[in-house]
Amino acid sequence: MSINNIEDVKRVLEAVLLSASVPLTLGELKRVFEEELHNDFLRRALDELRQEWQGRAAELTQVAEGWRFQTRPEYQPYIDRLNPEKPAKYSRAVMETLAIIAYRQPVTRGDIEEIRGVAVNSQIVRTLEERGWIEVVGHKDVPGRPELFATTKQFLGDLNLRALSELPALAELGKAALFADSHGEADVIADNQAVSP
Amino acid sequence: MSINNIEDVKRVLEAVLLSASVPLTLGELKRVFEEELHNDFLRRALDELRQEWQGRAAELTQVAEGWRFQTRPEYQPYIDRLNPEKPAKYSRAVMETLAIIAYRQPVTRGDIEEIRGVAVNSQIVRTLEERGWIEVVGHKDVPGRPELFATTKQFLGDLNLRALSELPALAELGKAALFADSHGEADVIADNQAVSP
Amino acid sequence: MSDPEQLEIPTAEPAAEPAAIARVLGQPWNELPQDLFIPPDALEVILEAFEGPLDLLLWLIRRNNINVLDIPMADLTRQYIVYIEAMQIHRLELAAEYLVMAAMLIEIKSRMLLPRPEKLAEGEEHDPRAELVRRLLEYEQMKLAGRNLDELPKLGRDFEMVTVYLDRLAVKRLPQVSAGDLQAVWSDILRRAQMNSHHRIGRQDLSVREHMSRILKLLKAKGQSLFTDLFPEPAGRPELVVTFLAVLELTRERLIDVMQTEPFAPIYANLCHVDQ
Repeated sequence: MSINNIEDVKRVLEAVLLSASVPLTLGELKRVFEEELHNDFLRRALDELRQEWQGRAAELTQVAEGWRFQTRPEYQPYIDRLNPEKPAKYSRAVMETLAIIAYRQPVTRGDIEEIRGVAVNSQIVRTLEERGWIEVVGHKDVPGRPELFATTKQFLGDLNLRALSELPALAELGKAALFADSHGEADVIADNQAVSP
Repeated sequence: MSINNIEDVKRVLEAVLLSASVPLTLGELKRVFEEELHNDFLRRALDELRQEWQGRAAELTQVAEGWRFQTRPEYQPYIDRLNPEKPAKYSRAVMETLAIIAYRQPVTRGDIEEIRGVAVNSQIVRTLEERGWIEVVGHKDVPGRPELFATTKQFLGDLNLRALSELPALAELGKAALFADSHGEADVIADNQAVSP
Repeated sequence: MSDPEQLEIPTAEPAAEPAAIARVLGQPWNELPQDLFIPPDALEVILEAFEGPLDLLLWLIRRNNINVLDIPMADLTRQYIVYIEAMQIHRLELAAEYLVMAAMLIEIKSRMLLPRPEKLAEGEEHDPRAELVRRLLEYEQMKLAGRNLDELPKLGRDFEMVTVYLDRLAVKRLPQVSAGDLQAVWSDILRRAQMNSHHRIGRQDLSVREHMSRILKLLKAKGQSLFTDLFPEPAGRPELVVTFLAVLELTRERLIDVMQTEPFAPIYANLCHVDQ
């Protein structure tokens, strides 16, 4: 095939870019042709090619490393359904820490350690903070002034709760045999579901 | 995005197939949609999509492993200029071994040796296995229980074929180009009918 | 023969395209060449060019325009042995299969010299060459099939798979946690705590704790607050009670200070500061 018009150049660019696994620079794209093509001409061909792809499921984009085709973001949910990545899961340590903060807030790291029986890794706390689910709400007035952790509004929103009182255990705690022998002050608040923050 | 017409389905198929690194089966493509789509409807969408791509640098093809986009062969010289390392050319020994496995499968190493008249170098078998073109599909129930080799789906896909029946027909025994003028007493050979896989 | 024949050195592809058939030698060889001289390098090339004895035989047959179904065994055997001996003279490592084939050719040749046996039961004449011919033809068929396979377009050689970039990071996946997950984990913790009886996890009313957090956050933001501002607006009776309990609990835990300078003066709440 001899390259004598911009249509041919566009087809070659398309073939090369579609099969490349990394973005290609203008220099690399130039090397593909036997003829010496002007940068301006190549850029015009790339621009026309980009327009041709309007309305397709992928688009021609220019990134720092060069030109590449990429699928439009709106199709990602479909692509994801094909290769369902294992849903990321928090470790048991993270989940337990979160549960303790949610149910016992405000708590210090020491409180968490006492309940879990092991030291609290600071990575765990950072994970939950970065997720926006816990925050420091104060410092306990004891030596060392440890931070007091509590859950955030975002935590409630992400878990589809309107208030902490909607956490499932609240309703069932009282009935749990576990607490059959624990103190009876629970009845102080009869109707705590009505409480909203 | 809700899928309510064939145009939307085509765009989703395009996105999924363009981003996939392996061919996708109809079943896999179906899984991409939340809605349950009929095979016939999907096939029609794929067919329309294939036609839409006429005139582009890549084409939608169906091979043994499923559907995929691939560049049209006429653009290979340009792509090669970008990646100067060509895939290794296979020796005659490798290709003959592959042919025997493809047309006579399942075969043992002994079968191959018997046809080729020489010992089968294990490097040859390894080359074909590493390419993903042949695999062990069982063991022959004879002393030593030799491995039985067959070709893989990938072999068909890499050769742009949908099924073994699409392999080029075998030359008729004794009527091969080599002996174009030499047949006549064909009955000496009992088994001279054209063999197809 | 006055003209001693030279061994021909086949090209890399000895049995090449049909077009090359034109090179016919005419008469098959009748004698061993007298002054055979082939540079050892060339012999190696010969050896490497063939894929085995069947391949060498096929090449000889074709070069001499022999009818494969009526092979003159004496000629073919002689020519074959010329090559084998030449290679042995030059101490080239010869695959055992070449020697086995030589023995087989000689055997067929000698069987052909014997008087033909009676007709077989099927009425067909037994030809000692039949098995050799069958193998030659089958090998030839596969050899051609290999060549045809090589010519088929191949992924990576004649076309490429299309793979378009997919920005997986565009949508970051975060672990999902449900209220139920949390409940399960919490009951595990409680169960564990119950087994270790020295851990006694008392039941605290959650909404009290919730308000404790809320008040702490409020005070953290404002530093100090009117006691009355600690109560949410609007608030029902239960909520007022819970908030009051929260303030008491915070005070008991020395997390906040509640102060009133004189009776009926405004009550203020502020965070405890150890270093004050």
